Amino acid sequence: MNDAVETVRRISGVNPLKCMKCGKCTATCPAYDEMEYHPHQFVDMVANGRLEELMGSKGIYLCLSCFACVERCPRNVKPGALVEAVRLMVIRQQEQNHLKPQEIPALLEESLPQQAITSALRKYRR
Amino acid sequence: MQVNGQFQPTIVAFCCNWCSYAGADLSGTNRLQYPANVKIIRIPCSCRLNPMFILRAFQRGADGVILCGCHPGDCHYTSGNYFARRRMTLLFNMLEFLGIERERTRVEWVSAAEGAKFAATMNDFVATITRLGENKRLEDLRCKSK
Amino acid sequence: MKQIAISQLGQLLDAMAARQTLYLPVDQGKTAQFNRYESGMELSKQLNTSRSAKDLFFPQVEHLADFQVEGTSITVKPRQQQEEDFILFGVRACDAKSFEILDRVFLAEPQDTFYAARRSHATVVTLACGAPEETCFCTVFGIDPADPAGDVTAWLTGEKLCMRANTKKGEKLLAALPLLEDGGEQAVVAAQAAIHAVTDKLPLKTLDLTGFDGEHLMEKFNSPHWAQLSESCLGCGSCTFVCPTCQCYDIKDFNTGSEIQRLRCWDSCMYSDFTMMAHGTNRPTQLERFRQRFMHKLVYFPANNEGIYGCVGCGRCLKKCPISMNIVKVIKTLGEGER
Amino acid sequence: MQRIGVFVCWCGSNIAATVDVEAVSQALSHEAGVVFSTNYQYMCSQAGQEMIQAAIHEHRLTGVVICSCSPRMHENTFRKTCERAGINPYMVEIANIREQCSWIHKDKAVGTEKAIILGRAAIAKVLLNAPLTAGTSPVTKRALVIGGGIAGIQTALDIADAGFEVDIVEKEPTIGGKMTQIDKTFPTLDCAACILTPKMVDAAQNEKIKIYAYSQVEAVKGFVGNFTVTIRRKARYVDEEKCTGCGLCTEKCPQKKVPNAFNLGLDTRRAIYIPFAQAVPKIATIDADYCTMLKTGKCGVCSKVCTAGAIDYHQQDTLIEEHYGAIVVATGYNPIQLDQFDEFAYSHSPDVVTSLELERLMNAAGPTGGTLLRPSDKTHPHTLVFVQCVGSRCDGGEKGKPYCSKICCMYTAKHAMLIREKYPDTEVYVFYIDVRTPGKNFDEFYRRAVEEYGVHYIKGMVGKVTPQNGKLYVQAADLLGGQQLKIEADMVVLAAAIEPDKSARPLATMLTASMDTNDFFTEAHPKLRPVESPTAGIFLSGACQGPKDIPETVAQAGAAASKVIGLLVKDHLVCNPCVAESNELMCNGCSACEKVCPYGAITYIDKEFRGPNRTTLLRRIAQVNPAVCQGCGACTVACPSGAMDLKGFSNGQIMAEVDAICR
Amino acid sequence: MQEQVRAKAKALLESGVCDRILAWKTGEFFYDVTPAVFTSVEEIDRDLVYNAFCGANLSKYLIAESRKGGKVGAFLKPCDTYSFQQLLKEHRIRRENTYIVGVACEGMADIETIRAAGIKGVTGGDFTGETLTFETLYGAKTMARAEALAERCKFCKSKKLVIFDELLGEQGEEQDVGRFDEVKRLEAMSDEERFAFWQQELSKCIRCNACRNVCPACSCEKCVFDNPNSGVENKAAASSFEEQLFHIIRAFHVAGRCTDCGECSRVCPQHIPLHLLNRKFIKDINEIYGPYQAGADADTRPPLLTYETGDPEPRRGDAG
Repeated sequence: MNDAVETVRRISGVNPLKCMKCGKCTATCPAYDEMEYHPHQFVDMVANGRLEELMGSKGIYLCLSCFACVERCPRNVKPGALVEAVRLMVIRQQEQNHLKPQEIPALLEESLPQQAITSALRKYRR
Repeated sequence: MQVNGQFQPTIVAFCCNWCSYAGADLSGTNRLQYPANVKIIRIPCSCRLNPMFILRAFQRGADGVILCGCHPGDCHYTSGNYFARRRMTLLFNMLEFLGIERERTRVEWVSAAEGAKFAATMNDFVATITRLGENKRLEDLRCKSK
Repeated sequence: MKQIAISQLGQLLDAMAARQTLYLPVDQGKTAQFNRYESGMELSKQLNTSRSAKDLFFPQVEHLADFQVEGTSITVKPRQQQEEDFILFGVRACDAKSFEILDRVFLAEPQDTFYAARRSHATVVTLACGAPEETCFCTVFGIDPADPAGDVTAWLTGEKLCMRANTKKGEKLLAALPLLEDGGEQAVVAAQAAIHAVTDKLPLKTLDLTGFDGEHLMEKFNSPHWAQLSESCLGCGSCTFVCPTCQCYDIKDFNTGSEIQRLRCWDSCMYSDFTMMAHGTNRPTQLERFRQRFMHKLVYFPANNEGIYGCVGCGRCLKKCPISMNIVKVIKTLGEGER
Repeated sequence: MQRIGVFVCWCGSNIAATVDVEAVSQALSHEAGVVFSTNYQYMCSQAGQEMIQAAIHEHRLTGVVICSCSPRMHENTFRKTCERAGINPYMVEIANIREQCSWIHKDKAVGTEKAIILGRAAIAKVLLNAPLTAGTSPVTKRALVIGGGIAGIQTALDIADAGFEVDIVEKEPTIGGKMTQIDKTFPTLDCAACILTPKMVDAAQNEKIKIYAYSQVEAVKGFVGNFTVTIRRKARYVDEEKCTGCGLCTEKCPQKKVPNAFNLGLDTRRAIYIPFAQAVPKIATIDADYCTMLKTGKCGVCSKVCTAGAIDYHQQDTLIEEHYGAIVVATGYNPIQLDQFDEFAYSHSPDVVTSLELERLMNAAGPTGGTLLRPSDKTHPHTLVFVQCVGSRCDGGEKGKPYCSKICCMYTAKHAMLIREKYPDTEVYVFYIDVRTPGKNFDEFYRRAVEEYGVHYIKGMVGKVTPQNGKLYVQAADLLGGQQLKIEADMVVLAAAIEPDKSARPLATMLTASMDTNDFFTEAHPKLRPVESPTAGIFLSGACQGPKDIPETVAQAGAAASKVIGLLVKDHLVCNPCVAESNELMCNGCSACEKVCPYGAITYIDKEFRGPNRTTLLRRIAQVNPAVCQGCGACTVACPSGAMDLKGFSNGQIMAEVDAICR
Repeated sequence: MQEQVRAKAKALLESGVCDRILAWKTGEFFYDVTPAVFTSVEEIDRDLVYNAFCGANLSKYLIAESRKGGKVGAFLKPCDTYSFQQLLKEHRIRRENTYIVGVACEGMADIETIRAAGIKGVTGGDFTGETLTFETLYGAKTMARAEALAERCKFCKSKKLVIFDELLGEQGEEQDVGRFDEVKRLEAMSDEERFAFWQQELSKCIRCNACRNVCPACSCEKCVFDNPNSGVENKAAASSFEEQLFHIIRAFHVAGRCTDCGECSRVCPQHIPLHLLNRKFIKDINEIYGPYQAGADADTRPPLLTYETGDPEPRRGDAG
């Protein structure tokens, strides 16, 4: 699991150990009520390697990425960036069953907007 | 110097007693690592550094020479580092004029509180000199025949 | 007598260099210097090299020995001496004569082995002067610039380079150069006549050395003119270091960190620290130093060497002195025919 | 011939863990000049020092090399050790194999090799050392205290008490500093003015103390024992000799709309003012930025009402020069600017105040006469929220300070307690990250606030404060309760971080005293010399060295005073013998060295020399005053002939070190 | 001009203003002029010259001459006056014992340049006018004075006499004729090229010390290179490093003090362009710390003996 923590740290550029547990992120979070884990807990969980719980949490998709926590954090810990990184981790985990470019045409529908097709190609191209 | 076929530069760091030598001590106290290639010579002030010492170091086999002193304005003797700055500016330009790589000489201001900066500076300087290779242009071959 | 077309000079030099290391005057910047020959180098057309040919036998720095200090014991390791034969090409008459003077110093007992080794391994090829200049006064010392000494004498006669062996070494060298063909006697005679036509006009040919001998030593030494002659002397060593006959040196030790190297370096009696001793120097002002240099060349040396002067009239010091004070002005001022 | 002894210290495992000390002492024993080499667990211990002394006697050592910790740590220790054993203390060199070797290298082979090289360099240097004897310089028996807050006052009183003259320079019109603005003091809750003003009066009345209020240090020259300080006495436009402090002018001045700095702008004062009733010296001052007379030439009311005739609109700044033996820095602190903390709405609502502003709002002499009223509508607040650590403990960047401001936890507990006591109908919330209460009776004080006064201490931070409809909506986290709180508050009090006074940085430059990255003055040793600057003769008192509460400040002020007294009782100081020296035989008399000397230590004389052939020569030569020279070495490089050299750091010694390192 | 100089020299002696006159003395071939002290009108009439070969800078002689007692009159060319003033600034000359006659200068000829142009065997001639005429072993030759000028005179920084008691001829002006062009050319080269250039040049050095001994700035009572205790003393360069060391340290020691009189390059028997080292320092000083001309005045602090708090940092090689 340490590897995963290391990956989150690398993706986010954040050292969760800098957190002094003041809770200003949580105090400032507009999505507080919706999220299962609150920003300060989130940081603590990353620091303690509790990534599986986080990756399984719906909360990571409820974060608005408003970055208020990032802005307010006195220690430059950037909880929002950690949430983002955990989301990315989930996406990477899904790599095994991701789409291959050649599979995409069959999935296309007339009604799909052009942008979606382009972004799908960008996203799933390896 | 070549050690096991790998170039190991010899670096002489002249550090003023009041800021940079204390900064170097602090980087030790904080257990911040930098390569052993760096050997420090304590001088009272950066203005004590005579260009002859720099040339002497190159003659005797140094691959890089760095002068560390108090930040401008912080000199223990008020003005020493300002004089040192002028002297080194002109000397380094002259060495470059003679075709000697500018990277081999450097001045860095390191305060007594900047242990981390000292270590980072030394890491960077050693990396620069390692990349640059052995000092060939200001060497005295007599001092290299061992 | 042998000869070869000038156009083939390069091939001849290549052939010589193929046999032995070859040194010859080449242009380096504005000046000519004796350099180790590499194919393609051209023989300098200048009358004289900036430094003299003595460098090849008595280099400015001679590495004599090494010392190793281990605890309290010292080991001395002598340095290797010259072991290979070499050719010194293009030496002018004055420089060739200077070897004779240096030999009297370095080959006298106790012999200087470093110098002796170089002398014995060298084949000297001299070259007659094409166009002597106003500073030349070798004729005053009985030197004929049209017929220099050496193991081989050479002349440039317009179209040809003519060569004559004077010694066994010289014969051996010429014999080993199949490029050479016989002949050239006539051209050499003509060339010599042309040179003499110039030497007859040389302004310094009448320099009068009367009175410069051991008998007049004290008179010359005590001359009141030294003060005025030496007053503008800078005390540099340029005259000494371009001089083909100056032979003073100092011993210097250099600690490399792993050993101590003993070096013999040229020194100049014009220097304020020349022969500096614990008590100081015995020539405290530039007057004494200046006097020493010229007394040595013009009085002491001939007094001890059957009248041979320590000067060959090459004129380098005339050209090189920063303030144009030189041996000619000294001779004229101190001589019998002084103004 | 030198006989060198080498002593390699293990420093327990500090050195021995990454340096093979046995190999080092072995290798160094073969160096030229070395006759004895050994290693020991703790060279600086009694046993270690005795070992060195025994070796000096037994092996007739002439010089000693100690491979140990930094010379900044124990050079003096070992010099004294050797001096007691009969060799000159300057025949000792330290090879720094701890801070600059064992502590930075992990590989033992690497560390050992480097330690050997550093040892060699020290041996090469000591072989060229010469015995040095220190000279002496006289001490001016007068001290200067810069800053007239509680730190400066206490230091001055203590120095004066020992019988030495001392001057206080205070940039404000009155001494007293921040403490005059504080209402009550923790943990005893006694009134600040009641304990401070008597001290201010003591200082004013003490005949050994001279107060230069409304003055600033302009320039500092000289060195320990011999400082010359230029003081700028700013124009008050009031004759200090004549003003009786009656205050009539401050009532009659028609310019009423001047923000009152003493009350942090919470109310206004006149253009001519006395900061507060107990000001010392109690002399009026005209604020030139607001005075109509000074700005337009029309008015002159104060002059008309002044019966003493003290008003002088033409007064100019004056510069005076004084001589001191010691200087104490007591420049204090200020709360930081809160522009960077928009989330707390400090700039948007007058009801968001700093703790210092709250002090004024609660002070009987303050703008509200001691009744706690909201600045916006002067009503009684019912809900107060305190936010801790505003700008303290921040990481990186321009936003906030990385350090703990130390005093906030305690004064917030004090404020909360006082409010609850005086207004039991208020609810007080304190949002904290940690409550830090080390100090005598401190934690008890904090617990009383919680247990007896019912202050709500909530672990968590305030995320934002939104002013709306005369209320302050506070959104905060309750981390232990696991909820996000939304509190409707009447007032929010911010515990702003404190920072050194802005005047400290230029002062440090003048004094050549070093500062840390936060502009706090650096102490000579963080533990062992906490009230001295590394620059000799400069002492530190109060918050200029780091955040401090009043008891700590007073303690340090006393400590600084005792250090000053220790210096001033000496008639002479022993000088550093590592000073420049000119070889008169080589000196050209060109004046280059004089031009780079920061101390004016070099003078020239014409001296007759013996020339060649019994002549004499008159030559201009440089002479160094060893009492004035501080040994920087600037002159040695300016000197082209090399006539100027530095004892203890000579050209030869440094080049020998270079050779040994590069060998 | 020569007649004016002679007349002035004689007048100074005869009126008793000066006890002796420092000027230039003719030589064997008229171009080999030597600095000399004249004490009689007869000597002046016979030997004193002021022609295109009076390149020698007489200011340095005044260090010793001004201490001998009595008053010495000296003729100084514009560039010599800069050196003189710099020496005064460094307290090396006793001004009260000197009487300075500033003489205008049209630029001095260089015999090596003339020889290089093919005029060899010069035995005499007329060197006072715009065109120099030569008598040689190989016939009569002429050359324009402008072409025969020494390098330093082609790039003359100033024809202004900055200090004198009396003036002969017209006062001149400072001028900008691109004296740093050659330095710039070298600066534009790569490190490798510059290194090769200086290796080639400095390897010719024979350590005769002519450059040092003629240099008015190098007037140390004892030079570090002659002082066995200095750590850098040596008699001859035993390695290429020692060649570099001597010239770097010498240039550094005169940095900010060198007036760019060019004597070092004039006297070098090996024709090493030593003045370029000094000019490099002068150029850098001008560019980094503002224009400074050593010897131009008596008061300005030399650039290495002062500082500004806002001086730029030494440029870093790795650009970051």
